[in-house]
Amino acid sequence: MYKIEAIIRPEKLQEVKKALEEKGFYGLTVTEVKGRGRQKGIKLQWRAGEYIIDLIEKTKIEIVVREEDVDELTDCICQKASTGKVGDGKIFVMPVKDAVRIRTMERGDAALGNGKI
Amino acid sequence: MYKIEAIIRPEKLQEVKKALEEKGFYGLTVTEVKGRGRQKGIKLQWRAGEYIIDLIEKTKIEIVVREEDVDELTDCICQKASTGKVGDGKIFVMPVKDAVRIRTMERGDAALGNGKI
Amino acid sequence: MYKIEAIIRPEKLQEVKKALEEKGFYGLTVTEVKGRGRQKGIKLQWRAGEYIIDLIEKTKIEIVVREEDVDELTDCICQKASTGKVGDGKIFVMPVKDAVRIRTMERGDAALGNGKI
Amino acid sequence: MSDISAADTAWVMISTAMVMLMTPGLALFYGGMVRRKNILSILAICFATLALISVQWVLIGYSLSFGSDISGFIGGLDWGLMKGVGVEASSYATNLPHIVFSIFQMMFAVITVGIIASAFAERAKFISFLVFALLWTTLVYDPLAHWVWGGGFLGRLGALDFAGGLVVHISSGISALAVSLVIGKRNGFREYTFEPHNLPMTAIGTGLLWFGWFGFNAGSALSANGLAANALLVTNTAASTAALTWLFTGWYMDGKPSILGMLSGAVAGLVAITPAAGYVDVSSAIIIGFIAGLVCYFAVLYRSKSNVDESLDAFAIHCVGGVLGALLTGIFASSIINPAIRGGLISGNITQFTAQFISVVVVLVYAFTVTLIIAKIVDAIFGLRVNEQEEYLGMDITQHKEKAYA
Amino acid sequence: MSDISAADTAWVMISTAMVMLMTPGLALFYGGMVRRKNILSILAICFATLALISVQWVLIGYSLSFGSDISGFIGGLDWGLMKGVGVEASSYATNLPHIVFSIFQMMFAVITVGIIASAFAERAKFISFLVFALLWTTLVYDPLAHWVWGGGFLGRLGALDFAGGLVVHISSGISALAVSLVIGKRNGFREYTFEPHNLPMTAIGTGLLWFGWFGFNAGSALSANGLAANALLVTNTAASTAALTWLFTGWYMDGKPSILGMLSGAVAGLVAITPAAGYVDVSSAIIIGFIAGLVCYFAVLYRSKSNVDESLDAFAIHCVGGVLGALLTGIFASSIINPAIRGGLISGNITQFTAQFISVVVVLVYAFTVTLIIAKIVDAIFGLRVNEQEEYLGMDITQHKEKAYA
Amino acid sequence: MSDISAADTAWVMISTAMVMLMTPGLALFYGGMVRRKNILSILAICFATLALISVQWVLIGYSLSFGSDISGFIGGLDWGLMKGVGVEASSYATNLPHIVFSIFQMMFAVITVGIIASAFAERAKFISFLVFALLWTTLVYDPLAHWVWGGGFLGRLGALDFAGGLVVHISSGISALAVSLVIGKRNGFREYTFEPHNLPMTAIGTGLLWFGWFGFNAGSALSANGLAANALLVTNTAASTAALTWLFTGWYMDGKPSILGMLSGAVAGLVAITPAAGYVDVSSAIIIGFIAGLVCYFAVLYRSKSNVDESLDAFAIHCVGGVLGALLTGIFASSIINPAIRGGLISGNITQFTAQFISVVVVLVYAFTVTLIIAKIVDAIFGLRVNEQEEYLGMDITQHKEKAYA
Ligand SMILES: Nc1ncnc2c1ncn2[C@@H]1O[C@H](COP(=O)(O)OP(=O)(O)O)[C@@H](O)[C@H]1O
Ligand SMILES: Nc1ncnc2c1ncn2[C@@H]1O[C@H](COP(=O)(O)OP(=O)(O)O)[C@@H](O)[C@H]1O
Ligand SMILES: Nc1ncnc2c1ncn2[C@@H]1O[C@H](COP(=O)(O)OP(=O)(O)O)[C@@H](O)[C@H]1O
Repeated sequence: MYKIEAIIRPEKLQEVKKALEEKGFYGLTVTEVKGRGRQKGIKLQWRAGEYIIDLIEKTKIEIVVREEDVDELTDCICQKASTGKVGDGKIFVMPVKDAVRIRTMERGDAALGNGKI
Repeated sequence: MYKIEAIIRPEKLQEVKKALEEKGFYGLTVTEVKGRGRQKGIKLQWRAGEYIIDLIEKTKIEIVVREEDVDELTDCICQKASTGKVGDGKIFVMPVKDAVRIRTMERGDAALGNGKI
Repeated sequence: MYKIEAIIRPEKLQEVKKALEEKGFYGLTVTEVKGRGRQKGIKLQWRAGEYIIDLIEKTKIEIVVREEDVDELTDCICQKASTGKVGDGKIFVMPVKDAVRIRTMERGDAALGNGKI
Repeated sequence: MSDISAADTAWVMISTAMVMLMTPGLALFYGGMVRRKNILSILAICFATLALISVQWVLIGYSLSFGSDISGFIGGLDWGLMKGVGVEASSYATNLPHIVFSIFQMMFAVITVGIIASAFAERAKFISFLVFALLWTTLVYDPLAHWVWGGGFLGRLGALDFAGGLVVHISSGISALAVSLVIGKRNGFREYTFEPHNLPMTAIGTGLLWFGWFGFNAGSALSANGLAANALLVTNTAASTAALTWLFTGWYMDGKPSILGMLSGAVAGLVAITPAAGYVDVSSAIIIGFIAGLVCYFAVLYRSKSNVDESLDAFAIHCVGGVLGALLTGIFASSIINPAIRGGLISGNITQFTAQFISVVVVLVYAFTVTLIIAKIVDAIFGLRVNEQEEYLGMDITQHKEKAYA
Repeated sequence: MSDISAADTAWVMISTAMVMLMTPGLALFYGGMVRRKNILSILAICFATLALISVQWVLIGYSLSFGSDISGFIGGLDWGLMKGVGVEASSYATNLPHIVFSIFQMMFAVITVGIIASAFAERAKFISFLVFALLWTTLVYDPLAHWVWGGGFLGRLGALDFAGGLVVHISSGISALAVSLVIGKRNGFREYTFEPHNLPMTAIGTGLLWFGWFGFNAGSALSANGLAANALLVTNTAASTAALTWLFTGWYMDGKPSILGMLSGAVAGLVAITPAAGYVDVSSAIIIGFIAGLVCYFAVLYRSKSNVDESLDAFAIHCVGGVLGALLTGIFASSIINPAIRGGLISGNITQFTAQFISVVVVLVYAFTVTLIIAKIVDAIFGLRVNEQEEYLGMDITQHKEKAYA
Repeated sequence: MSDISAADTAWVMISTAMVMLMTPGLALFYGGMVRRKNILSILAICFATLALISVQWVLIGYSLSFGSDISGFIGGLDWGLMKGVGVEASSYATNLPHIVFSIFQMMFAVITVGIIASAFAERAKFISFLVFALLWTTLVYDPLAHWVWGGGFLGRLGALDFAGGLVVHISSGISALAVSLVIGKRNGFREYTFEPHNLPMTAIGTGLLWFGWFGFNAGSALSANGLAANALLVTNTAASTAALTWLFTGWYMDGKPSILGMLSGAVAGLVAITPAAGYVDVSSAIIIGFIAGLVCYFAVLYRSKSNVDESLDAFAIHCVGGVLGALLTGIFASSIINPAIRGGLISGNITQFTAQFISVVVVLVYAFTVTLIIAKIVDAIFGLRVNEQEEYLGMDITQHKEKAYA
């Protein structure tokens, strides 16, 4: 099992989600994050001083899938989330040892509820 | 070392936290997330268009523990976080190579401050 | 590749970010989290009952880097994020199998855009 | 238009606007206390109340409340659709264009329904609330307003209710209790805590309520005179005293001074001084504020430990505070402040106290009973409550397909 | 100072304050609907409008609008810097200190520019907005105010515009459309949805607007009398009716009752009753509110399906609502409500309707054309719009170097 | 009651309500600038001020300030608990019920303490603030109000202070500085930035302040007349000019137009025009606004680079703005605007300027010294400040056991 962690533009979330759904991948977790990549920072000012904003709002999607689904999914996400401009984001793939469905205590692939299972 | 990543119902957080505490697991990190699982989506409408809400608010708990504590903890979380209804959530277990306590720069199990150490 | 997950004090974020930048590590993702460590909880009260607050606001920084950069980075973060008091936080290091730059679909180290590459 | 005073007209028009603002204020006051997923539905309920009761009032409500008396129980429909309600003065206020009196009263009908709305928080079907609101204002508010202010039997009995302790607060508070009994507890009640999602919103709401209440109470003098000024002073004094009393009581009991407590205390004081504002002096206002702050604190404490999920404590604050105010008016009313009356217990006039007591009981019984019936009927026909899944997802999405915060 | 009435002075001063509060109210109303990254820029635009137009008004605006008439088209500069505008009454209101009339009118100029501001939402350069606002108020608002209220040709034609259907709402609504055509669509328009970031903020804004509108419409009677009272009543009635109409129409069409819909409906009703408030009775107000709620609902629906990104629907609500109101005034105006007029179509006076119709067309054409020209010129010189990268990052950071929420 | 004017009564009552609303407005203005973990404590401090000072005022404050003069320094206690303060007029305003004058003044006492509250932001013990507030209002505010307005020596000297430049703004601003010196810097000051947690909240607060300030300044005419109208006009003009001045100055200095700057500028303008509102014309208001915007901008800049953590800049805005206003009144005051005075420097009356200057110095010295002593005493007995751990966790949790946002 692997966890796919995709950091994308917030406005691309709907599209990515829909594409995943169509491929049968319902289960996912979404977090609002901020990220810094290739962009330069922007200085912000307020009455008592100044600070630098180089963190842009991004959306993180986490999907745990079986090993064999990883490539299909990363491709799918790349395709949907890409605009071709700096700031499109990154995907990271991480090993997962086990998954548990809390409701039923099922373990392993059966717990994922994702993909062709 | 493993990281236990549990995605649970927000209203179960207090209970789970308390149970972990009683077992001696104080250290944990909590993130507000949104998730999609088995539920169907809901269409939302506003003046300038419509969008689909299929993301329900969830709470993610991350706990890094020694390998030998993993099973005890996942069982404990399952028990406390379960209502038996769709939406109870998932637990993922991921390998962790190392841990560092920033204050002291201790490394490894000693840095966790969790479990029977 | 490894993911460095550092949970630090929010007010240390600027400093840490700046230090990373100076070392050439631009890419990072930031999440607002809450955490419990060694501190005791605080009971909160409102008109219809009471609840316990033991979760303090923290900031999570995630940086994916090549294996050879891990030690340099964890040291750097420890140094900048530390105040010497309880609550300084933790760093966890996790294996990452692969990285993809969404815009270009580059994979592996080249996708990181971090460190001496 | 001989006796019409432009100054009084200006004062009551601005008071009308201020009382109007109380309903959005109430929406914020309540809205801050609900969970994030239900905030829009509270706002929707309150704004819909403003729109709906405004229309009901011009169609029939004003006439039912203040139209020509029918055996002391209800007004006739002669003023339906505001027919005959024009720029000439009415017998209710010979110094004001009739329209001014009627629209000032309208805002009281609106806010009263707004207070009950809290009992529907976080679990009611929107449609059912609308039907309930329409029935309630027609069958409970309009008669009560008539009984006390419109020439009905409680007024004739001599009941004093300056700005609506009986008509507004007791009636809405006890009705909120009745509704909460029919609609039932929220899922998870006493299992896990419901954290208020935005207390600063509750604070803004309290600020607007306090502001509007000056129009509510001092406007009820229907004239820009010393009586109005006294009402303004005692209103502010009772609110302040009650806020401090609740603050310190809670501090003593819980160990910490709660801002939600202080805000609740202010509202409790405002409620309790409402029936008394035109009859008591500033020392009495301090006593009334003190008692209201103390008693309502314990009423809320008791309610929150009970098994009744009257979620935003309209009963414990508005009904309990209103009862206190109505009875204390019977004690502290003074003919020095208001020469038109004979005074209360303290002036040796036991009749006044009896009149107050009887009125309180009558309003409690009538409002509770009729509300229970209305709620049961609406429940039977429309279902008062959403299903468990909808309640879990929240009213905003399931009732309104909207999300409060992106 | 013989005829000056202290009561009327008090009433119009407080009305002034209430209309002033509408601009912050508008800022919140709009602010809740934009994305989180652009909220400060909307607030900045609205507060800057308040400051800028206030200064323009005392310098030249008042004089251009209400100064000595120059061939029916514009006022002279004799009252520049408020010279000669003092505590004595003016011919515009013999019962008020001249200052009071002028500052009451000032707030109308302010809010009008505030309404157009919405067309700049989420993509305009701040500097360009400021320049535009200054030109617009001078070249569009001031002439229009003069034509209708300041002794100009539309007023002489007999056009009725009690509180600003023509001068405020049509002019700003149609201008917002013109601006949106020049400034162009937001990036991502119709590609992904723009969720309103804080609907409770929009609700607070609506509450303040509703409150302020009482000063806007009832204050426009310039006297604390029955006419003001009638304006208050019909304003509240039309707002309520329109809110309910939109709520139920949307409910029927979309399947769910939207709170944003209800709030928009309230504003639509308030807009439509604005020109009529001093001329129609409560039954007409219900009809006007109903039509406004219904038509503006479909106007917004149609606009949102069109390719025009008039982002916050100032056109569909203020222009459409204003046109409805102006024409319906020509139908429902009644000499019973206002003896100073002859009445509308329904009283058999077709001239009134014609006057209304002509005025509507004149205002539409003039405002649209001149706005288009101003917008093009500002665009050519300063660039109306930020670049794509800045739009992506949001106005708050890129235009103001500030972040709304930490 | 022969001379009492209903119109003036209405005007001052509504002004009272508007000034009352300024304290919640101030709470929001400040609340938006603090960190998320401390927002409730700011709200708690401001609402507690409203409650506490209201009660102090009716008990002794009014009498100390306006009661029978004791050698020019303080009022007697004859009006304690409002004894003798009734519906008849007082010598302070023969056109108003005495109660109206006293409650209007009450709201000034409240807001003044609210301004100082900002110096306690994010680090004070709640109990210590309450004790401080009670001592301060009794030992600083009440005497100063007496000196200037209550028949005391500064009034007799001829000092002009229309609505409270000396009594309200200088006194509170300089006292905030004194408090901040005693209480010390927040942890992390100049180490890391404190981002304002909710600037839209600050904007709402500014809107309410601006609105309320019309009551503050125009209400201070104590009559609905041309003088009030002039005050309204110059207030709005100075606020607008100062907002623009600060906006553009900051734009020039920092490269970007800051909305917080514009809002701060508006407040600075409102402060500076406060003492002058009843004495200057609109051109002078523009100059006063311009100077206030410019000077207060640099005062804030300087303060923020200094080592003094006067966290929300009550000193740099209220004290500096108040001093400017008081002195500029001595320059621009005009007997054309207010026939009751002889005019300022510009009318060739150097005495007026001297009187202003002396008053400023007296108020600065007195308020600073006494506040320092009070703060030290409260610090010694209760400890002004929470411990480091508590400060880190935030006031909301540690002082009030409450969380602002769920
Ligand atoms: N090495 C990294 N570790 C963690 N997150 C990263 C890393 N590099 C980029 N990110 C995340 O990805 C987002 C997009 O990165 P960016 O460099 O702008 O994309 P691109 O490489 O397509 O130009 C960043 O905002 C950040 O959240
Ligand atoms: N494959 C997955 N990868 C990541 N997160 C998931 C996955 N499946 C489920 N989740 C998370 O778990 C939550 C609960 O899932 P759900 O399917 O409703 O639970 P259950 O399996 O008990 O019915 C989701 O809201 C989502 O956040
Ligand atoms: N075992 C753990 N798993 C996950 N997060 C942890 C763990 N231990 C600590 N944390 C996170 O680190 C933060 C700081 O921990 P704390 O114990 O206060 O630091 P320190 O060890 O320096 O005293 C916590 O708030 C929590 O978010």
